[in-house]
Amino acid sequence: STPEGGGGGGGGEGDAEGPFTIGVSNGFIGSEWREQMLSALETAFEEYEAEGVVDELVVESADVDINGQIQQIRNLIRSDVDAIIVNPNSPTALDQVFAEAADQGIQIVAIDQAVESEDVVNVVIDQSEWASISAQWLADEVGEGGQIIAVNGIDGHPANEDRWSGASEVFDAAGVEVVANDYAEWDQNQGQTVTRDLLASNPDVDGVFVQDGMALGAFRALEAEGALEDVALVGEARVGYMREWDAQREEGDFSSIGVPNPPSVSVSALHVVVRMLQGQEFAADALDGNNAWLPIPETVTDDNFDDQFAQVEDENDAYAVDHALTSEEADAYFE
Amino acid sequence: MDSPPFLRMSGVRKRYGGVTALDGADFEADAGTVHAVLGPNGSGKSTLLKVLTGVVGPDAGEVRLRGEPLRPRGPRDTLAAGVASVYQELSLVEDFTVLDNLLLGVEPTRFGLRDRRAATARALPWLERFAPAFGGRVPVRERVGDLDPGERQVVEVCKALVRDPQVLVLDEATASLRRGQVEVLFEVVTDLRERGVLVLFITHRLAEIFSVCDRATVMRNGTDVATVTVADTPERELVELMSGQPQARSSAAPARQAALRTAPDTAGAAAPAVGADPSAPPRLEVRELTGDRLDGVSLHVRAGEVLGLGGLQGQGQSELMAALFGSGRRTGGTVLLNGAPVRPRSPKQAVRAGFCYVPGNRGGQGLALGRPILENFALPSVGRRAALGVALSRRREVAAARSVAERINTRYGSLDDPVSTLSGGNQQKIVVGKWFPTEPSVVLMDDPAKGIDVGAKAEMFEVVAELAASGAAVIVGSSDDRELVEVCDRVLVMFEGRVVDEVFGDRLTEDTLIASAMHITGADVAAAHSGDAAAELPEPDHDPEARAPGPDHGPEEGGA
Amino acid sequence: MNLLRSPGTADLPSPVRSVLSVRMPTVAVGLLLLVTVVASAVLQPGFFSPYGLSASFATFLPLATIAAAQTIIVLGGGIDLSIGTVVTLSSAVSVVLMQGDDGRLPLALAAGLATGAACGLFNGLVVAVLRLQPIVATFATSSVFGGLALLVLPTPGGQAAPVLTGTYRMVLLLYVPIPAILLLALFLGWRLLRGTRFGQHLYAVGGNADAAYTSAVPVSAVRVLSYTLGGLVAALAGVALLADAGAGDPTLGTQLTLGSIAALVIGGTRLRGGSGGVGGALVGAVVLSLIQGLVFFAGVPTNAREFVYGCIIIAAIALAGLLTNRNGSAAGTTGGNR
Amino acid sequence: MTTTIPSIPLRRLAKDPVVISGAVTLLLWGAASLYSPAFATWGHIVTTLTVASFLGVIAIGQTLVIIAGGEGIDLSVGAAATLSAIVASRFMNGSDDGLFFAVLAALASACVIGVVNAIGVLVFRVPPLVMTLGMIAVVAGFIRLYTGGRPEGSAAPLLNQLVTGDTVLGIPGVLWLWLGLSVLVIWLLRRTSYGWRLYAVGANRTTAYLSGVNPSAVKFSAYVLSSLFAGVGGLLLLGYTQNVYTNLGADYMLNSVAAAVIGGTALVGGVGGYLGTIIGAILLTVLSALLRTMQIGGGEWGDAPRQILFGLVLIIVLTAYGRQKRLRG
Ligand SMILES: Nc1ncnc2c1ncn2[C@@H]1O[C@H](COP(=O)(O)OP(=O)(O)OP(=O)(O)O)[C@@H](O)[C@H]1O
Ligand SMILES: Nc1ncnc2c1ncn2[C@@H]1O[C@H](COP(=O)(O)OP(=O)(O)OP(=O)(O)O)[C@@H](O)[C@H]1O
Ligand SMILES: [Mg+2]
Ligand SMILES: [Mg+2]
Repeated sequence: STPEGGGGGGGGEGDAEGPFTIGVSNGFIGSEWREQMLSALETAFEEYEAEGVVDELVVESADVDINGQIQQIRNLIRSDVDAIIVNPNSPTALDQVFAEAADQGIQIVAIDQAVESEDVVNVVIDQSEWASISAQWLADEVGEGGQIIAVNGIDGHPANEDRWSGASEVFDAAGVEVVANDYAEWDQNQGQTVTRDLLASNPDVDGVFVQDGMALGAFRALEAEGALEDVALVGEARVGYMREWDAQREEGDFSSIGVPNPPSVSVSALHVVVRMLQGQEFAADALDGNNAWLPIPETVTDDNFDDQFAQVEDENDAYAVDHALTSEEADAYFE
Repeated sequence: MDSPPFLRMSGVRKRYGGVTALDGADFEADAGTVHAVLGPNGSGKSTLLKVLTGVVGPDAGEVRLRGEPLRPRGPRDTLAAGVASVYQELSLVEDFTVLDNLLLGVEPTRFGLRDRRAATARALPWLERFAPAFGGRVPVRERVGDLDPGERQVVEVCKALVRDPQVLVLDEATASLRRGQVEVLFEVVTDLRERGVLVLFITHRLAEIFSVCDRATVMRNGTDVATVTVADTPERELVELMSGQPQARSSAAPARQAALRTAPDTAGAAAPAVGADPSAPPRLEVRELTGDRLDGVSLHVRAGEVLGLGGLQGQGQSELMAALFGSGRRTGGTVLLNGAPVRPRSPKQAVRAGFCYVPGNRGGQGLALGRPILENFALPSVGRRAALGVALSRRREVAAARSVAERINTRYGSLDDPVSTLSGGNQQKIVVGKWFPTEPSVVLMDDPAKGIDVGAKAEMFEVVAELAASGAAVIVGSSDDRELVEVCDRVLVMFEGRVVDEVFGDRLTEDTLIASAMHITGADVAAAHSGDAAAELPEPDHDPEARAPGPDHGPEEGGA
Repeated sequence: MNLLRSPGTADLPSPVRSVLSVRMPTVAVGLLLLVTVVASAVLQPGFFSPYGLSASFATFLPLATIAAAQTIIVLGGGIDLSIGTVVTLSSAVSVVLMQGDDGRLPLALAAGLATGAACGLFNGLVVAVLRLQPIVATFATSSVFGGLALLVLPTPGGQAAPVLTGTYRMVLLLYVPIPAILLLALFLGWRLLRGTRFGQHLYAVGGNADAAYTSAVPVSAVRVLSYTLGGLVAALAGVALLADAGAGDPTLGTQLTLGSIAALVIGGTRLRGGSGGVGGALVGAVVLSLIQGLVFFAGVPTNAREFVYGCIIIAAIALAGLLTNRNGSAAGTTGGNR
Repeated sequence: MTTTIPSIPLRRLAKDPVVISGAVTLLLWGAASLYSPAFATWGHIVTTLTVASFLGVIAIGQTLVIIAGGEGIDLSVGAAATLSAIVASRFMNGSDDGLFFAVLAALASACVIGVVNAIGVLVFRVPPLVMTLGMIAVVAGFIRLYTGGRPEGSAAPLLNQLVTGDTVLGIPGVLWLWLGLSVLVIWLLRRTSYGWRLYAVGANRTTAYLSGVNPSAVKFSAYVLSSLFAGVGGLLLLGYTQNVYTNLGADYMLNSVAAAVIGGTALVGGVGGYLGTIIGAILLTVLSALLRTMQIGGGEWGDAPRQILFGLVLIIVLTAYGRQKRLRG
């Protein structure tokens, strides 16, 4: 037999009144993006708490592997949470524990990284589309027949695969040649080294495609080679990079792009999951499979740079340009 | 008559890098004999027998056993051919019980699982046979790491015997055995001989050869120089064969002994410190020292005097030195150096105070084997020559090492070679010589000549004499009474952590020392060994009862 | 041929004696287990409920299994930094062949286990035949196996067979989860192995390889076999992870290496080899998992959890060390040249 | 070397780890230059060495700890580097004013890690591998507490200038610094009483103890120096990346061990030296740069071929000499 409910069971489905307990499982803490994700969530949670809708936010956040995240989620299940917001370490390998949670009547929302489990609603941006925006910009910059190098995240990582497939499609369609592609594990330092090595062996490239978290490293590598003006660089919507961008704009002919990957998906997810707990049904067209797509926020471009930069100038370097659904926008996902 | 010899090794060669360990050695031995292999340190004895047991792969040469060629790829093959060995370096697993060690590699199994009952049945008879060597115990389930060195050596022997060998190799198997243990071993060896087993026996103790061996092969410089029948060969001839030189006199430190013999009899007053000024105050004085295995030791040594520590092995001699040097436990008592109390809590402090210590275990405690000769020489005194205590000048270090090396006649290739490339005797000289630059006022030496050949021993003792001559008080412990007689001015006999006798002057002979040591253990044993010598022994000069450690010695921790 | 036999009574073990000779590491790890279980029962809601037990053991098993694998290798005097990637690679091979189909399960499992054993064999050959220092050699092979895992399973995916995941979550007799039975089976399997000649030789090689060699123990073969067995058991951990996770992922298991080492040290196995046991490592893994849960359930603030966890682990290991190492060698006088 | 060395036999030279890994490094570099001529350019050589210098500096302490023996190893060097960079960046906060104090605070915080490691290893007898592994969790946890997960501040311009800017002869300051530290460390190991004692303790702790050396003090200093140099490495990394993140030093944990071992320092202790480690650090850097340049990874097979080749080449390099003794003599 498979254990059902048991002593440590979840809130149960009939309990649509609240206040609800929300669990959070975050399996990676090496990045500031994740911290921003969590702190934004905490702020939003306090508002709901003030309204009496929710009562407790139980956060599990540590550097763990898949096995560790399975344990995190089991801990949350046993803490009697009503819903779990998870930033998953794998799109597939948490399926079983999600099923366990669903068996206990717990609502689950995945953010940042979509998962396949049918017990989960993914509240995410489309990573493939996200990457294709900057890829398109780069393709336009270098033109047909242009040569670029790519600095990606971790090979085999789902987000990396989604993004790179989106970007590759754009490059293929635009006739841009990817002369070298390598992985720098979303680590700025490695990004700098990888870019430098790839540039050395491909001195004639026209552009650099780089995923977020490493753009500043790529920037420094280009800067060291004195190639900032000749080589187009995909940037990122983070304050550290934007400061450099800003400085370069004043000096001369530098152009870049930053597509925000908002850490506040967590907040959007909170809006969604609270409504799910309150028993609201998704609107007919809100779900694509089990994905509730979030809009990709306004891209930072040369044209709107000053505006965008002014809003975040006072944040620290690691701050990512952010965006979350408002309550009203969230309501639109439901009937 | 023309049947091939039971064991024949011919033209065996082995080189280690630049060192030639074996240079075309030949060797023959018959079943049912006890065959000694003799030779100075580094002459290739161990290597030759390791070739036989398959532990060392020879560069050239052939081994035939029962006329059949033996080409082992390792000890597994030779064991199958009936060759078992006790190696010079112990080959026991410390975490295993005695039983597990005895059957290691030959465990009996039943249904694929180890069969403990069969194992016990196989090992027990041997352990029982050797029970006297374990002080009457049969330590089947004791952890080998908990046994003392002599007992471990006996376990080694049992381990070889459990394998029912046709050829038994004993490489210095007696070096760390007590007298009683050696006797048990020799009884077994005699039994084995009668059963047609060939026993190959390496030792540096000539007396043992005469008591148990039939034949002897002498090696020098990696080759065999002669094979003789022991009964027909006087000791002196054996020594000549080994050293390659005609022997003027029996052996070492003749100068000191001569001095001793001609010294006027001081009529039993204070100890006649020959090398020292008898009226001088003692350099080192120990009062009522207690600690591990030490039960109230008092003694004094003058500058220039060589004091021996005799008695059976393991009666606290090593512990006494360790306690003085700050590396052993010391729970009570006083130590005065030049009249002032000292209490080093670590060797570092002891060295500062003017002590130095030559441990008994050269490789394990005396040398950093992988490091260059130069660094080994320099280690205790390296800070003294350094500018600001830190910066070294290579030239100064080399000069210091050279001057010591010359003084004690050490032979080496380059000071930058690892010390492990030296022969045992030369290694031992470094263990002693490295202390010279610290100008020690007290020299503690624990069995400084263990495993050292006759020639190196003589040189070693000259070094001891020289240290004393330069004004140090020297304390020497040794398991070999002959050594003590040759090198010491005065010998204290220890038993169960106390000094029970003091021997000097004309009484300082091997016989007296043996008798004195035995007297304590039991008159019957003593009588068997030294006739009526026991009867003439003086009363021990300390009453053991009065030496019991009183509660006034608080349990203080010293050392590490 | 025991002509020299003399009569006498054997000094055979009595039950009393074997109880008294329980080793200190066993006491230490037993104590830790007791403390963590009691604390968990107090602090964790429903720790002893059927779901609580099944969830706990499902979490313990993968780490415990890989700790067992690492212990086999460490006992023989080696160490395997690639063991996490062996888990990854073998589970990747399994899941790719499984394709969520029960019928293919036997084949897929066999292939997964064979992969683990092959990786172990490769490690063993590198360490025993090429005689490279294990710590660096397996650092290098971990890169190789990780690369191979990426080739086999370039992106996360692949379903585990439903039978596998279903069985893994089953609870017998209301309170006995299948993973607990597997844990017990693992321990019994170890005891069986320990009883064989190989089991004995493993300890001898780890304790004193030279002594083992001169005693006619096939040292290189034992080393190779210890790595191969370690690889095989690591593959079992891969299967357990797959059963627990339900699907494959090319990073499944990579972080388990360091946890496995911590678990076996807590369990009283000496990193130098030759002393310890798989039983202790299993308990060590359970203790590690429990502590992780405890830090959460004790209400330690999120940001402080990792710090507290790290401190507790070090304290636990220091405790184990104090109880075990102290009665052994005193610093200055023994040990030395190895 | 002041005395003349008697002509060292070629055979011995051919077995010297430093010589072998040096030769392999040159070989790899040659291969890389053939494949992509840019590799041979001065600028690229300098930047490659710059990248190697971080590993090289962090591996200084690793080398000392391994030489000191007793299964010595320090896996917490990455954590120490990260902590140092995070502390420094917070105190510098992008300006040169607080530079001195920031450096001091950073190095002091790194040293604390070394002290704790040493206490664990020497007093509580925790195996070094596990102790320093546990320290990673503790330090990471501490960083999280200290920064709330978001480290603040950025590198002082002066520091950045030191690492990336040309100073003398077109060579960035960081390389001069590495050179200086190398000379210092090699001198420390070869020509100071401390160095000789360190080797003696590593080769045979008991002998050293009975020769009047305090092995615990020597080992203690090795762990503290290890963290200190890791801290220096962290500062240099900070100068390179200019801002910090919590995984900054993670990569250096095992690579620093590999660099030392490739350079001939043996994990049994008492053997090796820093010259080998320098070459090991350069070799590892050149190897990954080569594989990257040749686009062994990154093609349709993704990163897999690069990882596989990296491991295999490492095994081959180690096989050339980094082997343990035979069982059979
Ligand atoms: N593993 C080795 N590596 C290098 N040299 C060795 C090795 N083993 C032996 N030698 C050298 O070979 C020579 C012969 O050594 P061996 O051990 O056979 O001497 P021995 O006659 O047994 O001496 P002892 O009486 O001191 O035991 C010595 O010079 C020794 O230094
Ligand atoms: N699966 C398990 N569940 C609970 N306790 C266990 C388990 N496995 C082992 N233990 C306990 O852990 C401790 C250590 O076991 P281990 O196998 O290391 O024994 P051991 O000391 O190796 O014995 P031996 O040396 O005879 O092989 C023992 O107290 C054992 O009872
Ligand atoms: Mg010998
Ligand atoms: Mg066991």
